[in-house]
Amino acid sequence: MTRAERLAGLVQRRGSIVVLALVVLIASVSFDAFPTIDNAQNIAIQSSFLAIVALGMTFVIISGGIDLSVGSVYALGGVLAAYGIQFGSLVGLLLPLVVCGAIGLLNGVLVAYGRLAPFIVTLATLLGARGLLLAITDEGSTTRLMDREDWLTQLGQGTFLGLGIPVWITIGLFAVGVVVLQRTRFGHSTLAIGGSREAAALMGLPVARNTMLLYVGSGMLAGLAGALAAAYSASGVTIVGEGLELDAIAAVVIGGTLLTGGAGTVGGTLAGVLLLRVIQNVINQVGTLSSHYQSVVSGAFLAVVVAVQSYLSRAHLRGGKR
Amino acid sequence: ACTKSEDTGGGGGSTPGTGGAQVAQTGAADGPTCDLEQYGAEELDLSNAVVGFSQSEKEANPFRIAETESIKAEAAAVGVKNLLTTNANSQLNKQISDIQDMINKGAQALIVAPLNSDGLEPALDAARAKNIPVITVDRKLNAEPCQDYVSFLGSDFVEQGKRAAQEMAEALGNKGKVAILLGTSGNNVTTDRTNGFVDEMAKIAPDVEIIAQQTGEFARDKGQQVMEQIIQAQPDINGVYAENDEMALGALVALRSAGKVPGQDVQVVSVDGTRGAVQKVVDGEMYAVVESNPRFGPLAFETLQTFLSGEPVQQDIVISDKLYTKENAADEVGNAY
Amino acid sequence: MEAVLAATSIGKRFPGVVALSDVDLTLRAGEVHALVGENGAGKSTLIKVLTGVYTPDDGTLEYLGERKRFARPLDAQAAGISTVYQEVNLVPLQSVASNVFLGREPRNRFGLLDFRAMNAQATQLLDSYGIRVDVTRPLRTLGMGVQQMVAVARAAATEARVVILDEPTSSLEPREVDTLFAIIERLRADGVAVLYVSHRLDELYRICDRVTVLRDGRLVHSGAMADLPRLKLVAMMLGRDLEEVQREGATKFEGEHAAGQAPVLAASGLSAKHRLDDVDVTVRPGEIVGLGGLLGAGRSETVMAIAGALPLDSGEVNVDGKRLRTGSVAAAMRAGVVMLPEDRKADGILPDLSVRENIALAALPRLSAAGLVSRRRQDSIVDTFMKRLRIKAASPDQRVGELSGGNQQKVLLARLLCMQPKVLLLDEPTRGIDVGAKAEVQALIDELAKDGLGVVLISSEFDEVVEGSDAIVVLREGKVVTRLEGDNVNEAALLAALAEDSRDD
Amino acid sequence: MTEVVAAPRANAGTRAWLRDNGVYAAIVVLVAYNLIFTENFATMANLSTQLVQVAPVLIVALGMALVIGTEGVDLSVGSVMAIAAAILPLYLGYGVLPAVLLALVAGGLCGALNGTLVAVVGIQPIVATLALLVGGRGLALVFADGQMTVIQNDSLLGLGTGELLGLPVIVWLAAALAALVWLLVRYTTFGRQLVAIGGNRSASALAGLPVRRVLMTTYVISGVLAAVAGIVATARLTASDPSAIGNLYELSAITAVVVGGTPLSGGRVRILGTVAGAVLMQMITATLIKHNLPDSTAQMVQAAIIVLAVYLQRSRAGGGQ
Ligand SMILES: Nc1ncnc2c1ncn2[C@@H]1O[C@H](COP(=O)(O)OP(=O)(O)OP(=O)(O)O)[C@@H](O)[C@H]1O
Ligand SMILES: Nc1ncnc2c1ncn2[C@@H]1O[C@H](COP(=O)(O)OP(=O)(O)OP(=O)(O)O)[C@@H](O)[C@H]1O
Ligand SMILES: [Mg+2]
Ligand SMILES: [Mg+2]
Repeated sequence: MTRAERLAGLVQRRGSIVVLALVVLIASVSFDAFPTIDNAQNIAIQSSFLAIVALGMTFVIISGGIDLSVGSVYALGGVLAAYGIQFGSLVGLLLPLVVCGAIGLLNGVLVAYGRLAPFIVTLATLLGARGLLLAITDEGSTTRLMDREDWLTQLGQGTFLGLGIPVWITIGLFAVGVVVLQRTRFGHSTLAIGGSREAAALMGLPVARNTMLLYVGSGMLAGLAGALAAAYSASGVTIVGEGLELDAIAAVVIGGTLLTGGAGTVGGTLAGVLLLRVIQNVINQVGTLSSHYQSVVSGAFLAVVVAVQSYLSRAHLRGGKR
Repeated sequence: ACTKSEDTGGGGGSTPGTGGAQVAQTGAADGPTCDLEQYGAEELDLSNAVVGFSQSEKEANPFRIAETESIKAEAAAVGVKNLLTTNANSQLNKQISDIQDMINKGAQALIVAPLNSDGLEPALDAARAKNIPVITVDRKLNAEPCQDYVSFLGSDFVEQGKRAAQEMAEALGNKGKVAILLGTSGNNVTTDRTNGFVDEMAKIAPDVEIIAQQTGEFARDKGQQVMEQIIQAQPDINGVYAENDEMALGALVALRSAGKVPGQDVQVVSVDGTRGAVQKVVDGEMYAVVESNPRFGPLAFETLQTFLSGEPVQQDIVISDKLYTKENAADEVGNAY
Repeated sequence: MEAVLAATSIGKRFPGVVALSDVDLTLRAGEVHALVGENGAGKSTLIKVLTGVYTPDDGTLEYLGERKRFARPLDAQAAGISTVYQEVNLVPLQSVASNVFLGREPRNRFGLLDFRAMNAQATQLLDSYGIRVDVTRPLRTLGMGVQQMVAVARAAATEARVVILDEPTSSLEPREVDTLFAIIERLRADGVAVLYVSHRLDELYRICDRVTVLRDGRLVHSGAMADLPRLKLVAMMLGRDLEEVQREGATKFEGEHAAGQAPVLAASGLSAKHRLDDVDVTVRPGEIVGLGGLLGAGRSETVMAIAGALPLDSGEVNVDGKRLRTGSVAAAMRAGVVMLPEDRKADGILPDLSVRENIALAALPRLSAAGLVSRRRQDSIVDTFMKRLRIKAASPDQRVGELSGGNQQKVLLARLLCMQPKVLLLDEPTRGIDVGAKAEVQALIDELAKDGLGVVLISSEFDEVVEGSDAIVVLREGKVVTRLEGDNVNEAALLAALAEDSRDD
Repeated sequence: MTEVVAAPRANAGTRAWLRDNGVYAAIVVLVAYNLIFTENFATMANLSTQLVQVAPVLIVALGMALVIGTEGVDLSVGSVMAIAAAILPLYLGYGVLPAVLLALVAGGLCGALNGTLVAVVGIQPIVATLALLVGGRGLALVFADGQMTVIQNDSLLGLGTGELLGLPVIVWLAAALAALVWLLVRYTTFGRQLVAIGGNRSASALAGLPVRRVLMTTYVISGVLAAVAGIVATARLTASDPSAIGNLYELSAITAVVVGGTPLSGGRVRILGTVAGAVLMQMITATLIKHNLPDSTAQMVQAAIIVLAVYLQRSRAGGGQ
């Protein structure tokens, strides 16, 4: 590889970070209230829940799949945490992980062994998980609260070194995510499966098991994010998570992961999440944009960022294609 | 992915033309109060302050449009230096960050239209940390008044459901089959308006049978579609209770295209008081509309100003709900939003 | 010698097709076993049944003396059967090293992947097989030949008892074939059983000990390679009489074509960064121009550039004296220049569409009026070419993905021919095609040239280039080394031209 | 070489049959269930209601089927419906025709934007169209100033309520569009090229197909059809409601297409299946409402039926992705 190719590759993989840096720079110059410690702390905690969901999504997308159920699973995770905490904090933490993991397992089995298209499978579980949530909350009318003193609640609300504990959890999970994707056979196989599922199978990789585990992981991470968010707001709110899957997908793609699978980075996803959140923060900094224009601006921004990403990544690919 | 609109609010006296400001329910004025000392905030002159308004849903239905407009207009009238507005687009997490962002941007007082009664705790904590007064409008928070927030302005949704039930019972002569078009699942407003209606109906007119409860998601097209299905399955239906005007208007279209004459064959009652629905009462197609007045601006700023100048304010300012019926609709339609 | 793997009475049916019926196969330790047969005879299917890709409908499998049934390729691999399936089957986005070690990457003491070790081992391994590549490069940036060698290296590197190679040489040069055979010799010496599939008969006689011949999914012969004369083998594969086969020669090219005067294709100064450097190619009507070169010499790039599939930095392409807009496949096609891509699977067939649609694809606009496809014209043209190229398919409605490799190739050729081209660019047209079909394709190319088409021919098989071409342009590293013409078109001259550049290595 | 198996094994036969006809079978089962257990089901009025309600989803799904055939997806359809709905009342003053035309043009422009992002810029369809899903509804609300407008125009209302030969005009319109798209896919160069591009884009490009133009056209068609659906929905609602019209239609349309047997991996388009898929999903919704099931149960039942329908139709090669 020539140096130019390497550089192009670097920019492609780090494109989202470059864009993020740019946006942050412009925002800092334009708005006094933007480059403050408080604001940074806010952005960090507000990004953390989406980031955890997007982490699972990154792996699923790298494997060539997609998980649309995460929004509902996230909501379900929160409700379950608030429900389970009455039987003890540990139950409150484990219940969402187990149930959401089970939904992920269902997705995984249907996709990996049933050979069904992930888009439609997870679209179905998006409905199913929401239905389950409504069923256990009396059609959504019961909101269970979480005791503020409980350590599980503190997992959402507490701070450490000025940053919310969910932020630290997110950082930890992403660190693990980086290692798993880059430095383990599991991650390596995931990349291979996304690159060519058929080839991976013929090369003797445990394609089905690996794929299934990815969906389990995605379900559990979404459930965990929901549980943390519930702890953060000390209540298992039933109306959260709608459209979260699209935010997560957008973050992953902005982060430079190919939706067709086979290539992507965990760090890029984090940058993608931060980008989405910074945009929202900037819109609030303006403070007077009507809600209609807010959507228009976010949509346009999404298109621009992804177009820039795609341009950078194609420059990279052009360097090498036979 | 997309969000549903829903509306809530409190009704009150109104003046002609663009409609009137809200009036607090008389008799509620002797409830617990809150003042600066109790809450732990500083005196402040609103004209020269930065005030933040956090809207919960897109301004894409009459209630939200009127609510935001009313706040903006009053802020200008009071001479607020800078009014920050945000919209959570029906996402709870966004509302939390919106409020945090506004605090961070220097908001000195906040008016919040909560998306949900629970779950805003982190945002309230952030305000608490800086002793910023928070007035909540249209939906009551499950939190400690005068501690987590100053006071609440709004109406009683359970009461709205009850009054709708009373109207329906009257319209049907205490006997008949009624379908309920529910709001969005999981929404407090849906729950309260349903419970109020169902409980009251069981009490005052046990012979009124509730034969269907299906969600129309507070949207007109969904209301229409669901109504079309119900009416096929249950052609002998006598009444429709819609939990907002939009669904009621959709249901009217469905009823008419199924060959029913609304107002004669089927009685329709809804909650809201948008101009379109009140007009239908005038036209005799709807039996009654329980009003919800979204014009929180004057009352909210008045409460805020009173509080910030050091005087006590009521913790719960429940607004008196108006009712549009045959008798008054024609006169009042100009006041509807 | 002990039997390592024994399959008995294997049967496999696909909807509408009996791919295998009552086939036996025994592999012994330390032998190289040839599996031959026409395209579609069932060779690849048999391999897939043996290794757990497909479940057999009938029959049993004994491996190391035990009844076994592999449910997945993974199980077969874990049990010690390593396979290179037909068509390069690796992960294109991953690095070369990753591809070699996927699933058994070296790990450090924390259980994490050790990339340094992996890259070093991969480099060393490939080096020992004579392949010098930067192992950190994504695989897809390499030519097909290198990819195929990587696949072989991957299979041979495991501690396997059985190594199965399904047409490993289809993209290899003679030099690479030698390397491969050295690897196979090593495996044989280590007591590994090797199952070897190839349509190149010379190779079989060079390396194989025993042979199994399939025809139409049935076993027709199994025995020692040396006991089976070449002609008999061909006769058995094709199911024809010995005499009939005897009458036909080695390749079906008849050499020397009466070439026209003015070139139909004149490409000059073709340059693309890192890949092509000032390449000139001219072809006269009725002339077959071969492109010679070793792996990565830029032959594929040259034809891609001419066909408009590779953006050029500079250079021009003239057809019948008219300058062509470069970088546009459609423009080249309109001018009558069509290309048969090297990678049939990725760039050629539409596996889920029918034979009919695949053939008519490029010609659709001319088979339709006002945007409506004329089924009648489509059928007639498809019918013509299916007959002319003797495409074996259940019906024109069969999915192309279900056809054997050779027939897929013919479908692609048919697609090009319906365009009534002036210039045919053929990148490895006979790769993976059985002797019978190969002869047919070669004869066809000859015939097309006689009809006045200009042909550019790329082939990894030197005799094919030499016998088929009227002139050979020899490339090295994207540059023209020399152009052989007339009496100079012979294997010795070609080898000399190539040897010249290998000395620079 | 190949031998046609005379009688495929019964088991394989049933499965193959279900794979191709699973949706139709499911519809039959559901109809049978309703005939027995649902009151007032077998009436003309009910038939008409179901068909009218499915019409806008179907119209959107037709475009979606084409896009999915190219191995893409169009998430923006719901927002495009809203844009069309928002534009109508703005120009109704000049007459129905100009207003409808402008709404269609707006739909086409949205499609062109998607097409440009996908075919020219090279963004992956799901994200390219996500941008318009987010931004489009905002735009619709900007056009309409957030307001719902009651439609007074008689010709437009006639589209919503009129009948022809005993069936609503909307149903005829949807049927005609379905037939048109079916012909388009089956008998036109464009349709065949579309399928080819979805099957193998690189091969199609090398075969000289106008890949960009085909992709662009496909997204434009999807946008225009979404606009048609927006107009139809508006006419039926007798009001232009840019905040609600088309909400979540993208998911309904994708579901209809996939349940109807068109693989998300592209290269194959089943229009008849799409019609059946849309009808099936409509029947499910109707059944659930008519039996007054709570939302929770309704959603879980829908999820189960979607999985079942797709499971029955999974392709033999099992191209899971
Ligand atoms: N997945 C499949 N579905 C249906 N038919 C198939 C499938 N795979 C192979 N076939 C059919 O089975 C027969 C045997 O094909 P196979 O690929 O084994 O031939 P082969 O001997 O390897 O040919 P080649 O030399 O061209 O590679 C052919 O008729 C082919 O069309
Ligand atoms: N041995 C090798 N080492 C490194 N790179 C190689 C090697 N062989 C091929 N390549 C790469 O592959 C690229 C394309 O090769 P390509 O396949 O086009 O050449 P070719 O002459 O057509 O050979 P063939 O088609 O027989 O493989 C070259 O640009 C080169 O970078
Ligand atoms: Mg084969
Ligand atoms: Mg080549």
